[in-house]
Amino acid sequence: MDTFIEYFRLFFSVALVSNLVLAKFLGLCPFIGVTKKTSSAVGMGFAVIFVMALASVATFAIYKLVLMPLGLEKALNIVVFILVIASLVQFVEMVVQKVSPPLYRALGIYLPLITTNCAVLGVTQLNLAFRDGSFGAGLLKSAIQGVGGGLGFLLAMILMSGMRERLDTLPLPKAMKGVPIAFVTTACLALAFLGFTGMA
Amino acid sequence: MSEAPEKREAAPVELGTLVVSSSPHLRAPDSIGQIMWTVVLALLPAFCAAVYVFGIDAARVTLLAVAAAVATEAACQALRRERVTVSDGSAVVTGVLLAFVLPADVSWYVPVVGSIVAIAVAKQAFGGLGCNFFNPALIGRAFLQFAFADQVTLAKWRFLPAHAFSDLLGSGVDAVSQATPLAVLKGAPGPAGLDALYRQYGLGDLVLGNVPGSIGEVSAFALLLGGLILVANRCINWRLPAAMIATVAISVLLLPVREGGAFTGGFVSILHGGALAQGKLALYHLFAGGLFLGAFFMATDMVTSPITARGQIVFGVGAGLLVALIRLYGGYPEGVCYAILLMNAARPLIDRYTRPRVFGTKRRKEAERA
Amino acid sequence: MRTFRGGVHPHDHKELAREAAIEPVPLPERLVVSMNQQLGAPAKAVVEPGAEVLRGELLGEAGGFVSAPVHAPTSGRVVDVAPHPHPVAGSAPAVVIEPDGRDAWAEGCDRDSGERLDAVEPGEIVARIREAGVVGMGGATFPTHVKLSPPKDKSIEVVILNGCECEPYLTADHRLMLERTAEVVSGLRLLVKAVGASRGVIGVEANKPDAAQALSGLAAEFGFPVEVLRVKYPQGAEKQLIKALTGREVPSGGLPMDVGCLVQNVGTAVAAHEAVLRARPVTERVCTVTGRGAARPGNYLVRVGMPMAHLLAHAGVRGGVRRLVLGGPMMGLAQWTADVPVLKGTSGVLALMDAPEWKTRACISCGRCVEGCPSYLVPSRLSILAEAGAFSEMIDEANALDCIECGVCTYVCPARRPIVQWIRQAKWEARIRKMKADRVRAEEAKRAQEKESAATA
Amino acid sequence: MISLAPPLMPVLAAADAAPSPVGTVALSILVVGLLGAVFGIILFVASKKFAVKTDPRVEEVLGALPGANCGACGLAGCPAYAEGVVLKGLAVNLCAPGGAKAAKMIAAVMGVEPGESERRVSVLRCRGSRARAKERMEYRGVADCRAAALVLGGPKACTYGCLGLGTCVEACPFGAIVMGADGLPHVLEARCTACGRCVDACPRHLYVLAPEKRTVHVLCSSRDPGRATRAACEVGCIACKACERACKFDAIHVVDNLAVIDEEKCKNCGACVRACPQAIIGDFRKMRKALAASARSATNAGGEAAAS
Repeated sequence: MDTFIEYFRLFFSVALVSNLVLAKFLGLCPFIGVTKKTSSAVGMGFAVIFVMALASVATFAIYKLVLMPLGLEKALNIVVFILVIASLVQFVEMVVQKVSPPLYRALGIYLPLITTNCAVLGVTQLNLAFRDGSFGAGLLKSAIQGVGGGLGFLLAMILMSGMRERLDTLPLPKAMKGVPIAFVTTACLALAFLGFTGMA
Repeated sequence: MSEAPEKREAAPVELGTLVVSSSPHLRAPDSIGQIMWTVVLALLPAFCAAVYVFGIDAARVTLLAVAAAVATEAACQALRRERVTVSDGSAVVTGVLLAFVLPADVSWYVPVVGSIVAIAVAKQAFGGLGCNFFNPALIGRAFLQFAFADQVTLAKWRFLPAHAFSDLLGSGVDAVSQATPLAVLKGAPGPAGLDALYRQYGLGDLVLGNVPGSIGEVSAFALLLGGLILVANRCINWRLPAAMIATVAISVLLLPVREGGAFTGGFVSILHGGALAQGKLALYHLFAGGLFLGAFFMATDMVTSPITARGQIVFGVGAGLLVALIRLYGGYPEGVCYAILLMNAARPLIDRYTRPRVFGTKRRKEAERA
Repeated sequence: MRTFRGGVHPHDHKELAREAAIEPVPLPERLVVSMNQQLGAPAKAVVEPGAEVLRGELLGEAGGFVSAPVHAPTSGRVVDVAPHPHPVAGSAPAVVIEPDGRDAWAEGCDRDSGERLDAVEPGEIVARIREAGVVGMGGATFPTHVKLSPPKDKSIEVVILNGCECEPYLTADHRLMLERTAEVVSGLRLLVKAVGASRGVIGVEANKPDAAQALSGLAAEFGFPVEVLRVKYPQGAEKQLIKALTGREVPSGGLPMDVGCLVQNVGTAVAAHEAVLRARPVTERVCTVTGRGAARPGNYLVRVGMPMAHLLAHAGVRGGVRRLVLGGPMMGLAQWTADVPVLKGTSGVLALMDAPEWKTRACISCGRCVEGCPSYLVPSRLSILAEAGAFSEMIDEANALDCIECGVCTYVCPARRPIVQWIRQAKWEARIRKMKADRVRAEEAKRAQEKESAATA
Repeated sequence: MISLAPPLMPVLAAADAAPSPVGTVALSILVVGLLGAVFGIILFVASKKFAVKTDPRVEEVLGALPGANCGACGLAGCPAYAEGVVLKGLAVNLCAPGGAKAAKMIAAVMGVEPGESERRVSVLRCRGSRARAKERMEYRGVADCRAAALVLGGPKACTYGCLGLGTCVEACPFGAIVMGADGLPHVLEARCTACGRCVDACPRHLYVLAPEKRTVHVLCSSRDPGRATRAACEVGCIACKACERACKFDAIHVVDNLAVIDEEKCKNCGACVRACPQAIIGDFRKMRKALAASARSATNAGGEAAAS
């Protein structure tokens, strides 16, 4: 029971309390870039969940099984992690292009952007907190953190896209049109997410 | 009817240039200004109660907030070279609501900064009234929570206890500082701590407002009165506050909390025969804190709440659930502000998925079945 | 009390003209009989200037199946056949008659033959209604014989007589039901017989208890119930009336006959009675002239083609009028001139002394339009899309085509947004878009054909 | 604990034996290289398995287009036209905004001849400014020509003329139409790309796309008889036929109460311009300067109006 609660808290925490976008301000590029339409925001969100979960597991395994035994964890973790994430994104891009061309068109240049999506790298770095435990537990926690972080990202994307579809129809002040108002909205959303502070 | 009417010359009609517009050629008497000023009127009972409880301080903070809100709105509209529409009362409503979620003894600049953020960032940046996603007053409040936490989240809140009622404005009466009911509950969330709490503030105190808290939230009775004024004048729909308040009650009734490593309260207590105490706790949660203020005056803000009846219920249930979650499990004693802001963010999506069925068509499910 | 969901009850101002008994208006110097009296194709004039005509004589023949003939409203001389200002179309061909003052009926018309209703066959009823040029007298002016001739696969079970008169100000139907009760019921019997319906119902709004009372006695003799409906606009809108009385919903884009219903205005019933049993084509109607600009508001029996200025003068309309509205205030058409003639569908004229400026503001999503929309649309969203110029989305995603343009949303809007006008624009844009798409498709087909022929050659 | 270390044991041992910076660097290079190779192989296999055929020329054509998505080509936006050119073999010179330059570039990509494309500009065939054309009603409602046209044909007494509510100004994706202080829109020819948006937007069909070198146009569209036109507007064609008489080339005729120029025969001589008593036949060579000046003042006036 307690382990279950611990996992749940981990998941809840990374998804809501320390939401990657709205509390840690990671991954703002796709957050601002791909939230103009809900359909592409959802697609992007799921792509990120997928990449984030895989990357979490893969990087944690490589970290624990290759880098740590070799004593290279300090020197190479970011380089190797980026390598892993970049390869994964390439892979996902190919799959999406084959399986769903409309989604591929909608995500456009943003799919490759997951490569440099600091949210993904951020989660893989957060996972290093589990390095001292057992490999199995750490891998599970990394996976949970990856999925949770991705879901939190997806939630933020969906909420934001709902608002941005309406933004297009508003009589905005000239200076606020486009990205500025998107950031103001993000700030307001981040304020709202403060409500989760201290939960779990 | 077939009798031949005789031919007759009628005096010609002299018509000037006529005004032509598309039908309908009538408009209902209600305007935006009328609605907003009705809201201000409905906030008056709570304001009176506030002055009663906190003395002249409450009026000071409220006036500051209103003045700053109106000035900011006028300045923004002047900068945008638009028609200045502060006379419609919407900035006044924002100012009053912002003051109502602040303690009575904050420094002068707190309501002023809050109002400026509320109007300039949360409202005018989006294009003014009707265009904002988030309730401006609540954004102001959340910003202040972030910026001036020491002033806004006090451990002890000042108020004039009931025995000082003889002196209305509080001069010569010593105000006392105490923790708010919800802050006490935060320390002991289960039903066990309830008895001690009841000794400190009874339900009657909560209803009348004889408790510490923020300016506008203390008197549940005055807020209910204001809510009834709004419902009677069709400024709000009763569904949303009803759904929100009911959801908080049910959630508090059923959700267990963790105390000392074990679950207690909620359905756990009810299963163990503590139904009565749990009921009392739920009731207490309704009247304590800003639930009534939020449910009647903030969640129902037309601009930031769903437009369809079904959407309003979804919004109310969601906000109620979030209030209960934050109060029971979160880091803050009160969650109304954040709960409503979070639902504000979901509003466009709620609107999209609760569109009514068009006359003469079938719902998708029915259409599939058919 | 029966009703539909949505709607609103504006202050109805019916007290201005409610008590005024129907009063004939003297003939004017000239009558301008428009050939465009109905929805569908305009009539084709069959007389030349100089011709002498008698009342009831044919002036224009129907321009197609969905059309209706037009008859001379009085005896006199045709002085002109030319385009003339038209209250709906802007301009339309019209036959101008100078009355000779005899007001003599043409031969065969206006015979009270004492022919019994039972003796007329259904087909004969429809034929006589068609020849008499009967159209929807409530204002829609849809040719009645078309409604009475459903395709073979559709059967009409209920005939609903619309005596709601839910538009504010108007009282013409109210007076008609009170003063010509027998003709209303007789007309309903004819309509029921014409389509072989099993039932007939009369729907009357609760603010006309005297009319309901007067009708119910006579209607009960023939087994027609008189249903008293809640006072709410648009209670008299076809689809909403059907919903209130039968619980059936006319499908989106469909017609009342799709749910076995036929709705006719009480005025149309009277016209049908006159046409079938008295051989009198439509040459006159009852029209309410009201509003603060009219010194003698009332319900006037007017000839089709009577210039509006003449009618207004008779009703005591003097200077200072700012708005002139044909029909009710919710769906009527504002006019820029009184130089337009009375049509078969002119149910009322409002002379309003005020012209408030409604300043449009941003939607505050109060939801009153959603609550009031009888078509269950989200007018707020439609208006926001229109402001952003997204007319295609209005049609494709927000069901603008289901709007009946009743005006409730615009009436209740506290932000004074011209929602209905935007929706009309969207519908118009949709028509243009369709025309363009059709043109492109035709061109593509042509190109493909050319290619093919080139290849074979 | 499972470990990938065994294959690397010798290296590991070497590293352990000599924990020098050089060893660490070598090890790092080895590890990154190996991982890179593994991922490279995976991606190679995936690229074979999930290969999608795309025509790179679509992107190239798209790059040559202006990206305004104006729809002048008759397709929904630039990407659709690019696909159309490459996959369906549409003509390469359909992009009006891109003009000859875009046509040339696309032709180069596709390896075909660019074809003829003459620069055209949009012309408003009405001079009924607020001061010159009467209004018959006080219109109140949506400030949009198309919406106003639906209310009994709009406020102007002339039912053929410009409504002056600026729907064309809104529609122009290139900012080439500005509303003048006189209540008439003006085309800034330098910016006009002849995309045709204004032609579609105007409910009165007052715009026509004409070759830039054509300088003589009939700037009225009223088909009302002369007397009615004169009653409604100071600058309407009254069908007097003075232009017909003045033309030496038989290039202008009054058809249906309106002068119409036969483009084949017209030599832009300007005889009709001088003959027209209503001054509705315009010579653009002379008018251009005045138009540009009026447009400039209009933009300024607009700014001031917004400021006040």
